[in-house]
Amino acid sequence: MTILLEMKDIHKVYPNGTAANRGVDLTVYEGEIHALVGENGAGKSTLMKILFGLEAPTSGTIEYKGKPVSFKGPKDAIEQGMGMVHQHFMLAPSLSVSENIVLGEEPKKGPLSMFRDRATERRGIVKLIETYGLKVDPDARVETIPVGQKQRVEILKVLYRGARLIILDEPTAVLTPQETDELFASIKALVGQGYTIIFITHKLREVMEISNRVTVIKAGKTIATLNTKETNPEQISRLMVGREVLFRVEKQPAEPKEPVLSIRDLHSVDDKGAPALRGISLDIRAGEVVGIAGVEGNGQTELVEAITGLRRATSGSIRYLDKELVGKSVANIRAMKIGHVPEDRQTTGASLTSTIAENLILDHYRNPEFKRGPFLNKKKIKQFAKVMMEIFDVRAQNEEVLAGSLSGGNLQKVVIARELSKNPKLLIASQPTRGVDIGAIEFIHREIIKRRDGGAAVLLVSAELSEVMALSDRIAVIYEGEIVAVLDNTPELTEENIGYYMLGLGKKHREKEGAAQ
Amino acid sequence: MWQALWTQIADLTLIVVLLRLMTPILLSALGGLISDIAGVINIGLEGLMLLSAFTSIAVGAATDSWVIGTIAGVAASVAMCYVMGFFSIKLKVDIIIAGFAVNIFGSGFTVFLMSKIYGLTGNYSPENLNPIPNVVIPGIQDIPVLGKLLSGHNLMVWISLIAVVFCFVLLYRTPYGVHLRSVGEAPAAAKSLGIPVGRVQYSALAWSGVFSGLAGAYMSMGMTSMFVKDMTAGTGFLALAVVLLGNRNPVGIFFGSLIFGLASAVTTIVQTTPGSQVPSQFIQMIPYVVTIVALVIFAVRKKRKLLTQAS
Amino acid sequence: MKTEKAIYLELAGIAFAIVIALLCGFAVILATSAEPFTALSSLIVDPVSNLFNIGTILNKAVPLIFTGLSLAVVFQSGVFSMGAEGQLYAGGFLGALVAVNIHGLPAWIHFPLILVCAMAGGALFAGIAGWLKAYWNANEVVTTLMLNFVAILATSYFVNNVFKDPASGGYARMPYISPDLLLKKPIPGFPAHTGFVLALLAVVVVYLLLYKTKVGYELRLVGKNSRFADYGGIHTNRVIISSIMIGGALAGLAGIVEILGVHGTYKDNFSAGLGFDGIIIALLARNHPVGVLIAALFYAYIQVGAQTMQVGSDMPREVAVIIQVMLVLLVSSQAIFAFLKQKYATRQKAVK
Amino acid sequence: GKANNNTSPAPGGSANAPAGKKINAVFYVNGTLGDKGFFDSAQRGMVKAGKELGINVKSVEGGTNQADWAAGLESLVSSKKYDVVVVGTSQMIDIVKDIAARYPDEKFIFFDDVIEGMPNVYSMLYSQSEGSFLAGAFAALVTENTELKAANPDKVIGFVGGMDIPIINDFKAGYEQGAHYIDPGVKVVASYIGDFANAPKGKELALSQFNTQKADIVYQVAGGAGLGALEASKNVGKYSIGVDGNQNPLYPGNVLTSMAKNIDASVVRALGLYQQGTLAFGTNEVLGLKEGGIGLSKDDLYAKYVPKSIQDKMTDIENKLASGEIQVKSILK
Ligand SMILES: Nc1ncnc2c1ncn2[C@@H]1O[C@H](COP(=O)(O)OP(=O)(O)OP(=O)(O)O)[C@@H](O)[C@H]1O
Ligand SMILES: Nc1ncnc2c1ncn2[C@@H]1O[C@H](COP(=O)(O)OP(=O)(O)OP(=O)(O)O)[C@@H](O)[C@H]1O
Ligand SMILES: [Mg+2]
Ligand SMILES: [Mg+2]
Repeated sequence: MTILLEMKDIHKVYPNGTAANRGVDLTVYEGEIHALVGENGAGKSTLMKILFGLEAPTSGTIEYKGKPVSFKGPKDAIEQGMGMVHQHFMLAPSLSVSENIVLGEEPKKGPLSMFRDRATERRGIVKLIETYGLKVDPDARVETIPVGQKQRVEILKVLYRGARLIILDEPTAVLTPQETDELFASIKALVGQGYTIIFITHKLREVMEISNRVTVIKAGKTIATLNTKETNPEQISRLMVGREVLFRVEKQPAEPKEPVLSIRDLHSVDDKGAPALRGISLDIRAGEVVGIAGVEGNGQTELVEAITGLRRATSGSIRYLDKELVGKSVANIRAMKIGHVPEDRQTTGASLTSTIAENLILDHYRNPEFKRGPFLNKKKIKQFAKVMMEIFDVRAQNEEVLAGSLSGGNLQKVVIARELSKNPKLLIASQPTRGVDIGAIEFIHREIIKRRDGGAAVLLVSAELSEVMALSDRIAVIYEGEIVAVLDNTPELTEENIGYYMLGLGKKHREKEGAAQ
Repeated sequence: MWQALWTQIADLTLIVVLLRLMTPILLSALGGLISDIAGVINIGLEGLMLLSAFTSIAVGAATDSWVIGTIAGVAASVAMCYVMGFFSIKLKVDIIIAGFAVNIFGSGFTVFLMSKIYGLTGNYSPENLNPIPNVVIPGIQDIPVLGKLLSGHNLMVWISLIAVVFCFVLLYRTPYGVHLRSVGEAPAAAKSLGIPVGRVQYSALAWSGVFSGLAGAYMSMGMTSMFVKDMTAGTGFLALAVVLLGNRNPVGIFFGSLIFGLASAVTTIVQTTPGSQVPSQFIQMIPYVVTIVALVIFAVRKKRKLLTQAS
Repeated sequence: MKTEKAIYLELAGIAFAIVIALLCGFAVILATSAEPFTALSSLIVDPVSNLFNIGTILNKAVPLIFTGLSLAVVFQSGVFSMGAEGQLYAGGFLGALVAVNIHGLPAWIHFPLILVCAMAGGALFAGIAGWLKAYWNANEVVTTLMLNFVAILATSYFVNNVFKDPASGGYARMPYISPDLLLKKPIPGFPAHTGFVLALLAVVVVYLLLYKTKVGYELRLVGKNSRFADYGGIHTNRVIISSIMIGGALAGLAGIVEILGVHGTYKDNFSAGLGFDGIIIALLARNHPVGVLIAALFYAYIQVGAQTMQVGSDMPREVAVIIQVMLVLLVSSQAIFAFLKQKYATRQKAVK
Repeated sequence: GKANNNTSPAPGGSANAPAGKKINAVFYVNGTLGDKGFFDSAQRGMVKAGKELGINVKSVEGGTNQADWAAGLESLVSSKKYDVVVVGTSQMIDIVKDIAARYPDEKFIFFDDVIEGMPNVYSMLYSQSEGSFLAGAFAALVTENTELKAANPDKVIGFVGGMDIPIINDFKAGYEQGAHYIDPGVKVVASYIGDFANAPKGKELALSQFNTQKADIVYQVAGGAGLGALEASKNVGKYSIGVDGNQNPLYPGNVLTSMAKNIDASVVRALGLYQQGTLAFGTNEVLGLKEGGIGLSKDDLYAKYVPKSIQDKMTDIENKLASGEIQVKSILK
């Protein structure tokens, strides 16, 4: 095995004083898939940004193909045959797919190569798409395509530039299992053609499935590099977190009581006015977790928004305890002890430029308890935030820290803390563990079960089928805006069973009958 | 009043006036557009125009050549943009503050130069200036309607119309245009692909300098043959409004300027028609009110279009 | 919220920027003046060398504080309004009308009534832009810029034709406001009027409003992340309209305080761009009320400096203005602060 | 003409120029220089006084923000560096009254309006309505003239004002009276630019008056913006009347005459009297045609381009104005 890349004793101190890397070593062989794992904030992305020339290391050396390199910017790295798919999308939304792919390396024509050669551009991209089987419409504007396709565009960008070493920073965080499978197939094909991959993920299952070797980083330092074949998820997680992590959610059988939420024949439309919900009926009872399974884009988002008042229902009813939710304002609904963990914590679930405390009091600032005369009661708020941070193990200096400077896992804990702090009778959790590390996942899962056992009704929406299966007592499968099946989560239930309904191949529905009563 | 309006529509005077009035707004709005697209919105258009208006006429009169004058004016305006870029991109001064600074500077510095060079402080009208010429098209000139429609306009009127096409091609048909758009919309993405974000933003500011430079030269050497202190009188801010009114694209901006120019032309006619009962202040409001109304109509239509597109 | 160190760092940054700005200004002065040291001292020292000039600085700062606050509030809610100028006219006009035309009220009722009417005038006028934005999706930059013209022209019409004092001669104004309604100059020999006290009060009120009340919390949240606010059940449209109207009320106060403190009555075209200066003040202050107070005082100081420099030396007005611009640019340079912070941070690390 | 006691030494105002010492005079501009008219004219007077009378002169521009003016002027006065302050315009009346009362030892020469009852203020008013009357009469004569080749049969004359405000409308009123004095059938078209800087707009308005209203001659009262109107007359080969100073040379043959306020001469005169110790502080003068405060600019260009018949008629009217036979009504006061 030849060494392709060697990073030695990398240190990085950000201008604000954060020491993100404090002596990381990383060795990557040619033609391998090298997984990089570590908790949120361990310094993985930072290390990769340094490699790619986006950040300058404070100290340390990088050898690439046997020669020491120091990149002044991504341009140098790209020239050396590196490509990086970033953790957050690096796409210009109003440009087309093909414009995004060729950005900076456009085919040119005309006098002085002044103009874009759109014909060549298009041909090249069509060929690229065919070669790697990454299907996406080259003429679509990026803002109009779903996340899975955006991820493909990111990979196409890298391939278009002829990269041989490809860095993938949490590429699967936003993908559905199907999309992940497709991505893995592409990655394997690439490796077969001699490409080298560095792969960052929080999902150890994926590490085991695809990587050759794995490097574990903790608090900015390399802990170990292991051959995947010779290790197991338990060992990796122990190295990452420093303790045992339970992968299975420990829970007792549910003891469901009266229905808390009864949805009947709910219809609604998406942002563009197309029908998104076509007659949803579903009951959720106190003390149970109902998971929604489905391929993304089948109405999950709209369903959650309709319940929480963010989207208008065109018809149907949503009864919560003895009240009708359809037609109520968001503020009214939030005041009824309904907790909502939204799917996108960065844009919807938190205000990144506000402090942790300001994020936490979203439901309480109207509350007389948090007021003193006409003013907000600073002391009370501070105290409240401190307690919440303590209970939910939010790791930050204090409650005045800006939410945006928290790692993904910690930010998610803030969101969960806020939504649970009102003791919800109904908890709606959308993608509650997307992009958070295994320690945090364990914590969040435990909280959800704790609420269920405390008598709350829980609606769980997740793209991770395994998460749905691990937490739910019943699983409702959504397909094209309809609930096509509601299944009891017995040990016999398999992913294949559910997948059958997710692809719209069959129907099995109980609440439909309930609706007819 | 209605009759006067009608005669002038009929004999095409309205169109001639409209073209004259919209040219500086159109040009500087295109400049504002490019800077806006690249995420460095230029509030300093007003100051740039003044700078160019003075430089171009001063150089134009000294060299007896409107070409050299115009080039000098544009050069001065572009140079100012680089200074503005230095402050906003390099020293990270808020782009809006930098823009206001350019406006204050443009107003003060032109007067300063005028007093140093000519010993004048209010206005400068050279004795023999060779202004930017009008384009008289020999064959067409004498054809009744077509003649007035196409012939006799100032060269800069044509340049401004060509500039619309130019900007369209620049933004949508050249690699550079894609870079501009990506830098404005997703600077991190552009940076990650090795596009020099800072340099692209400098160049976008420079383009806004080119166009407001042309607009300034037109004001002092085309519309008039003089420089009067603060003669732009808010044109730069109107241009900014037109950028947004035109939905941030060259064609939209063309129509935006057209609407504003038309409203101004009508205002001119109404204002010179004797016997109007409406107080002058309310007549002067027409272009501004029309702009707001147009904006609302556009916004509503855009929303409706979005909805109908989907279903 | 900020640590003491961070504040010192910020202050050091400001001092550093001012030093650089002065060096630049000095270079300009050296190049153009025959008496550079006199020019420099008349720019820097003269504004604070006597009570009269200090009072003038305070008086100039008063309307800037109000317009700066007005825009800080609006900017904090994520609305980029340029409309303080028009709102200032609308508010000042209505306030002055009430001051001039109502007679027989005791001053302690009349005076607050004037302020309230000025605030109402500014707020209602601003409400037009807010309404157009919230319900008609009309870009506020355009509408406020245009509405400025509308306000200036409309008030000009009314003061010239309807409410003109027959004795006002060539430039229209309303009749003078009764002296017991005007803002007093309480300290003999010191020209500052009590508007400064009102301005300080406004700083405190706006600070409390933004950072200590429910309204302020909602307003800032909408500005920082309107999707999050929507999700949290905040009526963003209502918040946007109210923030624009609060801004309008503050701009209206700027107008009426200027009238009651300086002009003595409503005069045609009295503002001369105070609303636009407010944009610079708010941005300099990073939209913080206390920052607005400091920025407005700084801005007034350099404006008076430009004037004293013109009086005390051979510098023309334009050069003074150019130096003024340099000061503003350098003081608002974020890069200088970042540079210092990084220096400081790396030194800390080296120490450890 | 209604000048009062302009020669006799003032009873109350002691005109005490410091003997032997050089006089320090300052001109406070409540605006900025460079209008090529009003303030510039006063500034010319200052410079001339500096040269001819040997006094120290300085000008300070207060800028266009009205709020600065009181403090700006007071800072000059309170510095005690200047023996006499020159300041003008009706916008400054109240400010000067206030400051003059509080600084009784300071002397003020005030131009372009009247200040009464202040023992340390001498003021001069130029009768702009009288001057504009002459301009109006002149314009009416031009539009009815048959010798001037560009004059058409329509009896229309134009007026381009900076803003629709009383001071400008006073010019307009005088202009209309003058025109109707010649022929009540003359139609006056008036338009306003909206400010005093937008020269292109001034030009556009004048062009429209020429082209579509068939005006032959336009009178501009719009500072810098009005220069656009003068240029328009050149572009279409018609006529115009300048204002404030002699603007005839700007476009010879098109700018036929100008309604000049002779502020420069009056400032020099006042400073000269002050130097001699004979300036009558506490009094005011109205400087009309007779006193040389205003008048049409009659230079070589006037002689060359204006038909003899019009010149004669104007002289006739000027005599009648001076004798009081013609009375012009001002809309101010
Ligand atoms: N631009 C920046 N400025 C300052 N600090 C930063 C910056 N980017 C990252 N950090 C800090 O550096 C540390 C490491 O961040 P990094 O992004 O490398 O983590 P990570 O391992 O990728 O985490 P995750 O799994 O959540 O993606 C964190 O504490 C983070 O707060
Ligand atoms: N300028 C910055 N200052 C301080 N912290 C920063 C800065 N930029 C990024 N960070 C922090 O660096 C860490 C890593 O950033 P990154 O962009 O990888 O997102 P993340 O929050 O880890 O994403 P995810 O939610 O997917 O886990 C985060 O904690 C982020 O908030
Ligand atoms: Mg990361
Ligand atoms: Mg992450």
